Amino acid sequence: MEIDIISFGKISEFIKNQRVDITGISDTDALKIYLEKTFPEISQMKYKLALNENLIQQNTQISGNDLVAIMPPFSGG
Amino acid sequence: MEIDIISFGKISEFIKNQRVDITGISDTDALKIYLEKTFPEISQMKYKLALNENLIQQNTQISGNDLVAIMPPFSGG
Amino acid sequence: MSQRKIKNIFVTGKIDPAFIGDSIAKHSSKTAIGGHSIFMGQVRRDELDGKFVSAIEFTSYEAIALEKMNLIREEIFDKYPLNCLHVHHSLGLVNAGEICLFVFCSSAHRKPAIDACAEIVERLKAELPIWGKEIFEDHTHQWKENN
Amino acid sequence: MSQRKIKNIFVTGKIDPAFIGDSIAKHSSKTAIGGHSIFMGQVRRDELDGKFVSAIEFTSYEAIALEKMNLIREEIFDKYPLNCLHVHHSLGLVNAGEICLFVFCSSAHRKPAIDACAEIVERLKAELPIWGKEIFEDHTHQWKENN
Repeated sequence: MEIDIISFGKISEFIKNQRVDITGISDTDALKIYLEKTFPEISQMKYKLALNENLIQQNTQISGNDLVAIMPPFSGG
Repeated sequence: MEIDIISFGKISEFIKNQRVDITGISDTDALKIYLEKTFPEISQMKYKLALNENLIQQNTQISGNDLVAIMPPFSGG
Repeated sequence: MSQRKIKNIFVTGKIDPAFIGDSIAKHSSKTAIGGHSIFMGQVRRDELDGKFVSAIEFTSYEAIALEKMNLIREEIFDKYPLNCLHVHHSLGLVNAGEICLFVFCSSAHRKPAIDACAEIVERLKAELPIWGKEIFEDHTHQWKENN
Repeated sequence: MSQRKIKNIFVTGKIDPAFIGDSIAKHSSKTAIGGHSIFMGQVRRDELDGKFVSAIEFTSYEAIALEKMNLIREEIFDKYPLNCLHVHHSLGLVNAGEICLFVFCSSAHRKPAIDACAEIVERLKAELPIWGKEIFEDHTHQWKENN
């Protein structure tokens, strides 16, 4: 199963937008473990995920072709 | 002893600026009694006095030619 | 923060929105500022028994008002780390829909500017000898009361 | 207060003080308004190890930011008796001294406008996916962090 990953802010400097194969991963909790292993920088920082343009507040199912955004703490204003 | 009286806001509609003889009155507490007797409308309302451009917070001596202002509650802004 | 020169806060008639825009623009050279808080009072077309307020006519005991505002300014500068503070209040006629009060606070971070601005508005309304006479469309009037 | 149309809060580059003045002027026809509260964020020329910030470059996950801002707007209108609420935030480069955020609340009496404006600024900074990249004069950068 493949999904699209996009990233923002500081995280966009080391995780480029890309399509990744996450066969065997079915929810956002599992995806976080995968991401922190693949991109060790984010395990050192606070980040949030969005799934298909919705902020993830709790563990959520992922389907093929979903769009996952990886976001550092917000700093607007 | 004469002093000058000026008034502001609603009070200026019934107390015109004038010079008054207050012989026998030596402080602002006594002046208030005189003013409320002379201008009964102000005894029904809240008002403040200023003496020579200073707001009166406590009983204060009055001298001849002093300037007393009679002011209703403030409503700026 | 003593010995600041006493500033005149009074302007005749309404405060023009373009003046406010210009006032904001002038702060672009003050690059230590991170947040601006502004309060503006606008004359309401209030209704009383079917009559509408067309304007407020402001008068003041100016000598006392300016001295008091100067004191408030010094106390606010002592209390909050502000970069700038500007206060303008109308005298004379200000029509419904026009601006009669403009308070403008600036600081490096947002909280002092926001808190100082709100506090100045409260103190100014309570402590400055200024009176508003609400003029109705039929030329009758009533005296404004602050809450 | 549902089904308000989703508004675009984003503008490219700085927010012009003249635009703010014009925005204020447009409210003169809204004669039920008695108080306006404005907050503006301005880019600071902060120093880090002898280098100075020359600009902040803002980016956003716009789809989420606009939807979230719409939700905040609805909650604020439910909580406070506001007549008007306008929010503008910059994207792209904003130089030191320029304005990058403009929040404008209006109500019949001062308190709701003041409280709503402060609350919107807090929520916007905490909840909208927007990021600021502080660009130094030597073209190095660091990512802005909100406190």
